[in-house]
Amino acid sequence: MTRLWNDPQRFVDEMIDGFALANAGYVRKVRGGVTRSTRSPEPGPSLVIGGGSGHYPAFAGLVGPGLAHGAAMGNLFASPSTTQIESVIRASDRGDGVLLSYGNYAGDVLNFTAAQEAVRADGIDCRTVLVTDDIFSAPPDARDTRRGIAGDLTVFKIAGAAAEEGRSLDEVERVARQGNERTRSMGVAFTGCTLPGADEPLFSVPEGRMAVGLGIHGEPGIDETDIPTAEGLAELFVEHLLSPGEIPDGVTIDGARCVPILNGLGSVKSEELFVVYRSLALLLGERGVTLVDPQVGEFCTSFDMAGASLTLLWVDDELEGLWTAAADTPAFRRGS
Amino acid sequence: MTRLWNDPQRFVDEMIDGFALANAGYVRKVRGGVTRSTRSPEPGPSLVIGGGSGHYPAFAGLVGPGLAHGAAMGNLFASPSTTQIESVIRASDRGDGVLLSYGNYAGDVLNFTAAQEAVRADGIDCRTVLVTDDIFSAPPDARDTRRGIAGDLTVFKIAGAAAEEGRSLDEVERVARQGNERTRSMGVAFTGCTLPGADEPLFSVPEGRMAVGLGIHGEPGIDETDIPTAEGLAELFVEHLLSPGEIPDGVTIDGARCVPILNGLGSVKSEELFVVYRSLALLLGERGVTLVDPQVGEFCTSFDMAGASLTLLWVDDELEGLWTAAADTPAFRRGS
Amino acid sequence: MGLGISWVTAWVDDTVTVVSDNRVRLSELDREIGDGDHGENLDRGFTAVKAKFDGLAADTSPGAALKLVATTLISTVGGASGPLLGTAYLKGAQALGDATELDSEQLVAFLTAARDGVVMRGKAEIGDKTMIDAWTPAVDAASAAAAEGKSPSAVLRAAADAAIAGAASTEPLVAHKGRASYLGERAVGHRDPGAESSSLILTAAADAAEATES
Amino acid sequence: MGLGISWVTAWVDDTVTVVSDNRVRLSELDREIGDGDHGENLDRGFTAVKAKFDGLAADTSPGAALKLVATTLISTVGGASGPLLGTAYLKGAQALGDATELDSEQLVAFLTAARDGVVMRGKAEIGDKTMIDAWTPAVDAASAAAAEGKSPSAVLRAAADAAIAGAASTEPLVAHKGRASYLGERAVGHRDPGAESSSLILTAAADAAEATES
Ligand SMILES: Nc1ncnc2c1ncn2[C@@H]1O[C@H](COP(=O)(O)OP(=O)(O)O)[C@@H](O)[C@H]1O
Ligand SMILES: Nc1ncnc2c1ncn2[C@@H]1O[C@H](COP(=O)(O)OP(=O)(O)O)[C@@H](O)[C@H]1O
Ligand SMILES: [Mg+2]
Ligand SMILES: [Mg+2]
Ligand SMILES: [Mg+2]
Ligand SMILES: [Mg+2]
Repeated sequence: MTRLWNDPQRFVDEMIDGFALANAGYVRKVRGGVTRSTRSPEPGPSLVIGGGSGHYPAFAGLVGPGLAHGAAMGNLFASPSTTQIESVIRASDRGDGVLLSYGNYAGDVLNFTAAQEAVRADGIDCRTVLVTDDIFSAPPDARDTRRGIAGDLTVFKIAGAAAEEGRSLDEVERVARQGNERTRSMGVAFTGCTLPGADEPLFSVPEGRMAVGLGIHGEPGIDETDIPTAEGLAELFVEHLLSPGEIPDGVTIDGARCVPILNGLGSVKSEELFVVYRSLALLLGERGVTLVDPQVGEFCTSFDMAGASLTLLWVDDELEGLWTAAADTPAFRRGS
Repeated sequence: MTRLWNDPQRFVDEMIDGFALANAGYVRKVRGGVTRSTRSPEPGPSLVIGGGSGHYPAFAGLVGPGLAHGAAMGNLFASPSTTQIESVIRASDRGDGVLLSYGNYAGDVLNFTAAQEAVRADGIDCRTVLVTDDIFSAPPDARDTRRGIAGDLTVFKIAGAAAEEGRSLDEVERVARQGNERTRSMGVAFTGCTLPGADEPLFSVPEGRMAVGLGIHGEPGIDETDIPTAEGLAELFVEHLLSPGEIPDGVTIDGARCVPILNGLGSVKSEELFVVYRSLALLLGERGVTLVDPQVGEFCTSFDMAGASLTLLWVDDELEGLWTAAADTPAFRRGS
Repeated sequence: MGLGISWVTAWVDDTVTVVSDNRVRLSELDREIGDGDHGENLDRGFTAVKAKFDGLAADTSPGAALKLVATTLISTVGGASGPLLGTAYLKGAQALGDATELDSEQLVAFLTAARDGVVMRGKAEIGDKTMIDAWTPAVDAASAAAAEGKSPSAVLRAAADAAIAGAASTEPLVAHKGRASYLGERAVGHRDPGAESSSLILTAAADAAEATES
Repeated sequence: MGLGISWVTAWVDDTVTVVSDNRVRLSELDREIGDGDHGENLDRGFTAVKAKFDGLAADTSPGAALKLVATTLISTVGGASGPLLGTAYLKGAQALGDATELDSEQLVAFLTAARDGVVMRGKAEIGDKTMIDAWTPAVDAASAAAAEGKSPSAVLRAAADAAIAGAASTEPLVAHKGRASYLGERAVGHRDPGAESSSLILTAAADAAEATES
């Protein structure tokens, strides 16, 4: 439940103000979102990400050296408008083209595509790599219609690192696409979340039950079960994410290297995630998977929804290097 | 509400296992908690922190270069036992003495003091700086009896940075004490939290009401009001933390430099915190305070309690330098 | 007896009211098979349109006024419905050129171009459980009515009634576009919120035309 | 007719039972003016003590057995009650030396040393609303009973009854030590959980003595 706001209508504007004030070293507010506060002197392609608000640290928390150049910030759980995206693209462009990357949702696709068309008309080389990691949103043979959830982070990080290295837009686009090819996620939830000023949660799960495969905007889950133990949840994640149809081309489970991202959606706390992670590490280890640089925490939330997701990024040498490269943003920092 | 666990009795053990597995680059599990996984080659004093579990990233998330050397991890909301603390001290000692720092709670004081006596008997120079930042837990003239809440972070960070610089134990102790002198916090909450396997929350706040001045273990608040707007909460924080009795010796509000830490206790999300921060920045700016390196997020939680606290660290040049020095831990990272 | 700028402003006023009155219900429909914000999205958009219209010059052409609706929706709504409806108004407005009085044929051209704009952006077909299931029957009914020589307001009423039936027709469907498409069979039995809101908007158009004509 | 190792083991057994039976109630008391874990803290500690006692040699001295209680509590409980009760058992055990049968005077010495250990660690005075409000009356009553020549079990019963009254006496008090001290007047009307648990533990000592003697 959201409690702290002044006027629900002004919530997102005031949130962006506060975010930009608290992170003035990283970001600068522009119409429709934020861009980096410091422009790097070298030219190169820019990475613009974005989507609805309410998923912090996605998207604005990921703007900074080694990651995104700008983030378009929509209303709560609503895609930014075409005009907002266009404005962020223009503010982030460094003259060598722009890669747009965001989760595959109808609203975002419509608005980002319209914005892309508008800036292309002005000669900006603007491309798109959609994130389609949520295995519960379509069968493997319709992978490109899947929606994007916490796997956003892997694609953004890979693209951002490549841009930071000074690679060309072609290259940044290629590795981002490869990152998305290699990323799979699934989520579960125990409660819905209530937006500022709303009387009711966006959806609800019966007490003691767990929705399986739900989206990060309160889109209903595909299935419902009793709440499992922490170990049971780890087994469920591994069973689905290691099912044959979900192993990317070129990957053999036994001997593979994989970055696990165990993501809390809002009210499931780190302590619980660590208990789940313990079982995950055991189960994946038993299958011969080497876990690289695990991430346990909040990376793509759904306000205060109680839930969790697991993302697996199956790395090759190139992707591992890009994933582990330095980054310095409000919410994602790592040394080189 | 906590949902993900296997056996409530094993919760903390499994949490520590998972935490250490996910952060093997940073920490090594020892009896009673964790220490850094890499010992720095140079000698120097060590900083050992700790307390009950359930406050992540306090305390284990703060172990790493530039911050703590070890963290004793008690049961949920219960001080670690004397034996556990002693074990972590011994594992973290580098031969030049140990500073213990933790929040002032009877159980922690008793156990840390007993452990301190035990290691001193073996010739380890072991000192203590208690954190006493919570202004609602005792009047200003009994400041040293106050309990410690999110202000832990400022004291730990300052002491850890001083130790990293290679300062002596005397010096590390002095700056830690100075950090605590200059730190004030207050907290509010909207709901209690429910520990793994418990049927009921530790405490509860009536719907639509806010407990003021409560502790981070579900200790009841001192006062209760209606839930204010985000701006109203910012005003409440500023009114209390800038009241004359709470301004540290040597500080004049107008012209002062201050690090604000707006901390979510668990279920209040970043978006809401940013809206509150916006008002805080305005209000403190109006009073002539220059805000340095603001922190908005989760630093000392209370499981999934819905609540927030504001900590102010009134810096001088030395403290500012120590606060902004580089650190690299599982949950607190910053470049130099 | 064509429809002029006073019809457009009356249509906008009626839309603002009907969207605000149905805000909760539309979000409720969206909660069942989407993300529960459709009412808020439209309400935000049309509130902004209303503010823009407050300063509208009395001699603005219908096409220019409808273009203002379009750009306002595009810049304020976000979500899928923003660019879709925005494009509908934009393409519809372009079809009107500088005309000051709209006859039945021009209204059919407006509705057709609007629907085509939604298809161009959203690629939905009839039966995909989207707002197209309201728009396409509306366009067909409007053409038929115009071919029969009906008045502008009667053409709009035919469109509105067909849109209402079209919105109802989405209930038994599985969705192939938008958020609901991730739900498979679970979407069956729920009405598409975008089709429902389009039927409300087109009904407002007919209501405004009848009020303006009389 | 002194009390030997069988009394100590019976006391531990009874304590395990009574702590487990009162776990929820003790945490409830702690929830009102503390952090709601006192029952769990003691239950964890005495469950560990029980496990250690399972392998205890039959010829262990009471002092050695009570020292095992102490070290187990210190290493497993945490919280304020761990080191306090642990120190109570530790100092009490030291006062017993190698004695195998404890007479009334030795029991008074045990209780006095235990209480002094709690004070040494916790610095609480009578009236501070802590377990000391149970322990100090218990020590006083035990000395008086021993001075009157009462049997070991009667001495322990006198201590237990005084501890029960002492625990009840904490209700009207403001707290000056422990978490409840942050509450000021809000602590008034609530019984101190540590005083309550100490009265239960001392009652278990008396029960065990009566059962052992008979
Ligand atoms: N590709 C599409 N073509 C036509 N209409 C669509 C398409 N995708 C979504 N819609 C319509 O948009 C409506 C949802 O709008 P809204 O809730 O405002 O946006 P969002 O789904 O981004 O939250 C759906 O009910 C549907 O009618
Ligand atoms: N300084 C002290 N001296 C004596 N007893 C104390 C002191 N501080 C706390 N206590 C006792 O400890 C009890 C609380 O124990 P417990 O709940 O297990 O630990 P914690 O307070 O750390 O959660 C209190 O009810 C009180 O009787
Ligand atoms: Mg939406
Ligand atoms: Mg406790
Ligand atoms: Mg929607
Ligand atoms: Mg307690």
